[in-house]
Amino acid sequence: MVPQSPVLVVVIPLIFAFLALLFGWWRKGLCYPITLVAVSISFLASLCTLHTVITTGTIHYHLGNWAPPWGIEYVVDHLNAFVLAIVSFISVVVAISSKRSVEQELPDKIVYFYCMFLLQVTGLLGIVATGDMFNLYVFLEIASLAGYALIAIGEEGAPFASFNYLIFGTIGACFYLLGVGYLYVITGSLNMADLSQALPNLYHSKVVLVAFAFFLVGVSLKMALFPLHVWLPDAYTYAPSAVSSLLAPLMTKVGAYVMIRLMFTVFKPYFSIELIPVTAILGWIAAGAILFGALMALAQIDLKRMLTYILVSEVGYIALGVGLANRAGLTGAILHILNDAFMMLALFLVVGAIMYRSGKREIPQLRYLHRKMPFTMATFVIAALSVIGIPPTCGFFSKWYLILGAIDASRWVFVAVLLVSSLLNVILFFRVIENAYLEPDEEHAGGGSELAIATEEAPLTMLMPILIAGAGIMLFGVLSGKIISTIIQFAVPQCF
Amino acid sequence: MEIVVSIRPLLAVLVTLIGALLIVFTGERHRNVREFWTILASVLKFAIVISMVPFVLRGRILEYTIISLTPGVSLQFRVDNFGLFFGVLASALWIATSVYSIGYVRGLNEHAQTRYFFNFALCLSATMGIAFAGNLLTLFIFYEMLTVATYPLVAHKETEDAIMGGRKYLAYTLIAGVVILFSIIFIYTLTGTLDFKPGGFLLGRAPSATLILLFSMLILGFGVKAALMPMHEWLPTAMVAPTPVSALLHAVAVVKAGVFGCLRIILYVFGPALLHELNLWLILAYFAAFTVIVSGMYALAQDNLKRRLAFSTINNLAIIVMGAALLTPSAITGSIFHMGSHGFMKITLFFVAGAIYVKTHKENVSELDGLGRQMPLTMGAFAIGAMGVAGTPPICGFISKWYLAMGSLEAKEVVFLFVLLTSALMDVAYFFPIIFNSFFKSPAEAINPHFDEAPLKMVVPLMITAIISLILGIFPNGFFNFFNIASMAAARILGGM
Amino acid sequence: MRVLALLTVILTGIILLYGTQDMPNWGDPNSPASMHVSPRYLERTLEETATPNAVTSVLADYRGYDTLGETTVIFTAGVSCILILRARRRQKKENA
Amino acid sequence: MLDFIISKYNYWIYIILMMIGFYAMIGKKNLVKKIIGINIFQTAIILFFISTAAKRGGTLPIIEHGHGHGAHAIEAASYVNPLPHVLMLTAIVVMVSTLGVALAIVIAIYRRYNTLEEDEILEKRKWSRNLLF
Repeated sequence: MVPQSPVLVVVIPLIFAFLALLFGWWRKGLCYPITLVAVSISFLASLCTLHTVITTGTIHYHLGNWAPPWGIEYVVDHLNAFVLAIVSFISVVVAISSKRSVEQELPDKIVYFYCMFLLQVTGLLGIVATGDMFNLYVFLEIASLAGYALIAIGEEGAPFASFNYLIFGTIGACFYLLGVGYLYVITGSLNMADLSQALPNLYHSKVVLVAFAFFLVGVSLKMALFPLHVWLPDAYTYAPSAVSSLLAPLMTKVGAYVMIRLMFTVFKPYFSIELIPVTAILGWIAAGAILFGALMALAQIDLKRMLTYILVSEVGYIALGVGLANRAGLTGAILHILNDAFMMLALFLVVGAIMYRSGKREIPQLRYLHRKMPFTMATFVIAALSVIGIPPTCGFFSKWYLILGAIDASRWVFVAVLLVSSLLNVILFFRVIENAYLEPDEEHAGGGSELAIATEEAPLTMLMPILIAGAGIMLFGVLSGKIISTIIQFAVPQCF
Repeated sequence: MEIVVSIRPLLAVLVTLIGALLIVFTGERHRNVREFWTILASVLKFAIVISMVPFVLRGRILEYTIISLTPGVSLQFRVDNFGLFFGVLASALWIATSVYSIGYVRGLNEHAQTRYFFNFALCLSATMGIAFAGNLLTLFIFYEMLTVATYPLVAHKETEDAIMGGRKYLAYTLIAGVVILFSIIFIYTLTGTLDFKPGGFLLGRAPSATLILLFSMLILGFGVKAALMPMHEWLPTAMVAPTPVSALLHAVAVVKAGVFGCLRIILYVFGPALLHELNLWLILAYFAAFTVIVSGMYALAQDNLKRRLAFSTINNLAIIVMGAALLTPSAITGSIFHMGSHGFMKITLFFVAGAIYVKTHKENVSELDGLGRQMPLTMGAFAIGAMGVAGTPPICGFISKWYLAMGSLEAKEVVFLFVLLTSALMDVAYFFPIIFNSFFKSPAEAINPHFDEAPLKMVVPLMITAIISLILGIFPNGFFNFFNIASMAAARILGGM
Repeated sequence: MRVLALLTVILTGIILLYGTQDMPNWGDPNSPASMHVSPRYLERTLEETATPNAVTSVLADYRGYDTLGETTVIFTAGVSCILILRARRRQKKENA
Repeated sequence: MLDFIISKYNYWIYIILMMIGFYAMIGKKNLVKKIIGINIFQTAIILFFISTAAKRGGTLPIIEHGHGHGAHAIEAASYVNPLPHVLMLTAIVVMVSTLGVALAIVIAIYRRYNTLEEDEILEKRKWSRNLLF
């Protein structure tokens, strides 16, 4: 299994997607365990891959045994292995928690839901694992199509939100494909490694410049980078809980991964930083995203919608780290891929659990929630503190590296943006926490007598993932130094 | 300097953390078990902290590195004499506070007691972390934890006022946190290290303009929790919190953590040499002196007892910072010692305020006439605490003020001597009427002229803290070599010059 | 809105056209695309895959994995349509 | 300039087609027109790729005398480039799939709002929101 692990990560969920459908027609109840088995195997394979990468370095896996520029290869280095592990692990967690919410929200679509869920995971993993530009496009489309469908089956307003997403997503994918075409015309290759060798001679060609621009716009659309985020809030708000807790942590992060891969592997940092001032522009856009996302989140009453805007702002952090274009900044960006994935996972799972239990998600409706769902809310607080950037949660450490990078680059405005956004997040989250934890005074003015409010914690299959996510947030905070020294420092391009 | 690797500092932090978890899982149903955890954790913590005293007195440093956070900076505990001083102070006062808390919340039948004790324990863990932190990042991590853990305590009553107080507290401290974070990262980019070093490590590492900027940002940042004016506003507002919380805020954890941070910055990051070179010490001392005078005047104008105490706290904290800013051996010794002595005295005063509230539901100074007859023990303790704060011998406040006064003479800045004397006069002016009225005026109608004390769980702690402040005044080393630890810290800092 | 859309479209077109300046002419047999990877497909398709049709050999062999992806895309689309449309019908029945 | 246009007319054609499609995607209010726009856009991309495969004088990439005629040198220049064709086969499939999913979503939208005009849908959604809250 070990030498095949890079491809198994992707192919296992694909095969099990077919199986889920077949067995689902026979027995509906089999879909859930099949999905769990699939994502778990995939996660194990990704761990295996990660381990191999850490011990022996980059893995080149030739699909069909055709040598690279002719055939397709999977190239797994520290960066992909890291992202693969994140994606597959989060899929496992979401898969566990999906059981009850799917039964509640989509009772007659369980079979197709799980099939689609696995296809979605396949798509995301395929994007990350591949070393071929066109193969990336194909898997991007698998992930996107599955995403459109999964979002469309949400509540009122979901189909329209999904349609908007489809339009923007297709524009993004088409732009990406145009970029691939332009690079192909001028180099004759589709392989990333091959391209990165061929391109330096062509850096002054207008074709390369245009291709790069189209890549960036296309990927920004996919990762919902401000101001191309317009599709995201609606889509993730109306999607079924299980879907938004899968897509919110992963889709944007995978987009961010593709951006880093394109900017620093396919193109060399020399091109992205010095030849054209892309990183500088990206930095400013990201700063805009951070502030815009946080401000828009302030205007929301709906908790889930607020989180989607926070997601927009979080994407800004990653882009800012890339835009800083120095070692600390990129370390922060890559670390934030992990951290933000877990933060968003925790937050969306919590909202899902609240929705499952009470059907409510407007902030003023959250009263007494800390007594009804103590563990869920405790995790919410941890995730909130992490988004704010309170140590020792993981969010603090990505902020630490980002600010470090900004100071290194002497970009004082970005430092200010990062710091101010922390404070905006304080307002955002303590508004929720006040509502959920503190109670109107008249009800205990008499002093003491506890209101009889029964605990109705989320069911175990939903609570466990929430706690895992919360534990992850704390753990990755403390272990961030270790993660950086074993994985991320090799994932950052060596020239920094 | 001998360094001993020891897990004790980590244990001191963990014991309350585990205690906090046990408290949550025990919950409301088994109140006594829950309270048992609190007491057990506090006693254990105190024992662990005390067990480190002999090492430090022999001039050793206990160190424990948990994990590397970023190149050059680890999550690391280093117990030096200054940190240990704070650790002993906080853990000793916590025992008193937890016993008192139990009496208080049960006496008032407070709501959400589990949350209350949980956050209390969390606060103490964070405080211990701050005390033993070996570098700025570790200190900052626990500092922010403390901020967050205190918020539910401040907003505990959940009234409109309490929620506003909580918001204000968060706003002030988190903005400060952001400022501190920026400065820390800046220092890290300049030097690549954040480890505390007696006498500072920034000398000659950056242009003086940068250093001045960093220093002012750090002092402003830590000054928020230390309630230096004009960043003090949150503290009187936070008085809506239950009294043990106020005691914790004022005497044990929060403001002391701010002062501790300030002192770490002044003495262990920048250091006397650098501050002399940049002439920052004098500016800081004037800045603190301004707070000393103004807060004293504010205190005179307050009728609410807790608010008056709050301004008195602001006054004393500024005195501590001022002493440290003078950078002479006596001033630093006095300043560090005053952290401790003020802690014991002020906690006594707050306990008294709480006891009065539980017994009579009175909060204002003007309503306390004749209370000394009903609650002689309580008011007696109040008299000791108040006189100590004013600097009357033989109470510990006298020792610290004596050294501070000597320090200002050593620094050849007589102005600060006058500031100290003025503040002592003001202390007398706002405390003496309370003592006088409660003992010698005829009781107001609502007050029972016969002996009727607050619950034992409250009276005993406040008696003990009052007695300790008395002992410290007579034998400054009577409480685990308190004075020696302080003077050793001062010597180390100035020796490192 | 329409003006904005039109401007975006024209801008995109202009950028794309700008890029084509450095592209090979139409039908240029020496364009990089024809020189780098593709000759091997033509020259060795017979010996390596025993298929005279180079398109087939690339589709099903050299880049067979893309084709797996392609079929997966179709599969995804099929299941998507069922997923989106199926239950609605049932709901209508319930409503009716 | 004229020379530039003539020698690269394939690009001009695809770009014009792309612009039409792109405009329909973002400028039109009718959802089905948007979908048609997607198709035109993707067709343009397909044209672009295919046109890059062309070689003057090249023929179909099917090797002549393929079977059993022994080894003889194969001139790559005499066959058009097969790779873009392969890629576009995949892209066509992707395009069809997108079309299918898009139409399914449009059907779902139509069932909810009984219209396919974007502004009317937005109007109805606003209305239903007011009704709810």
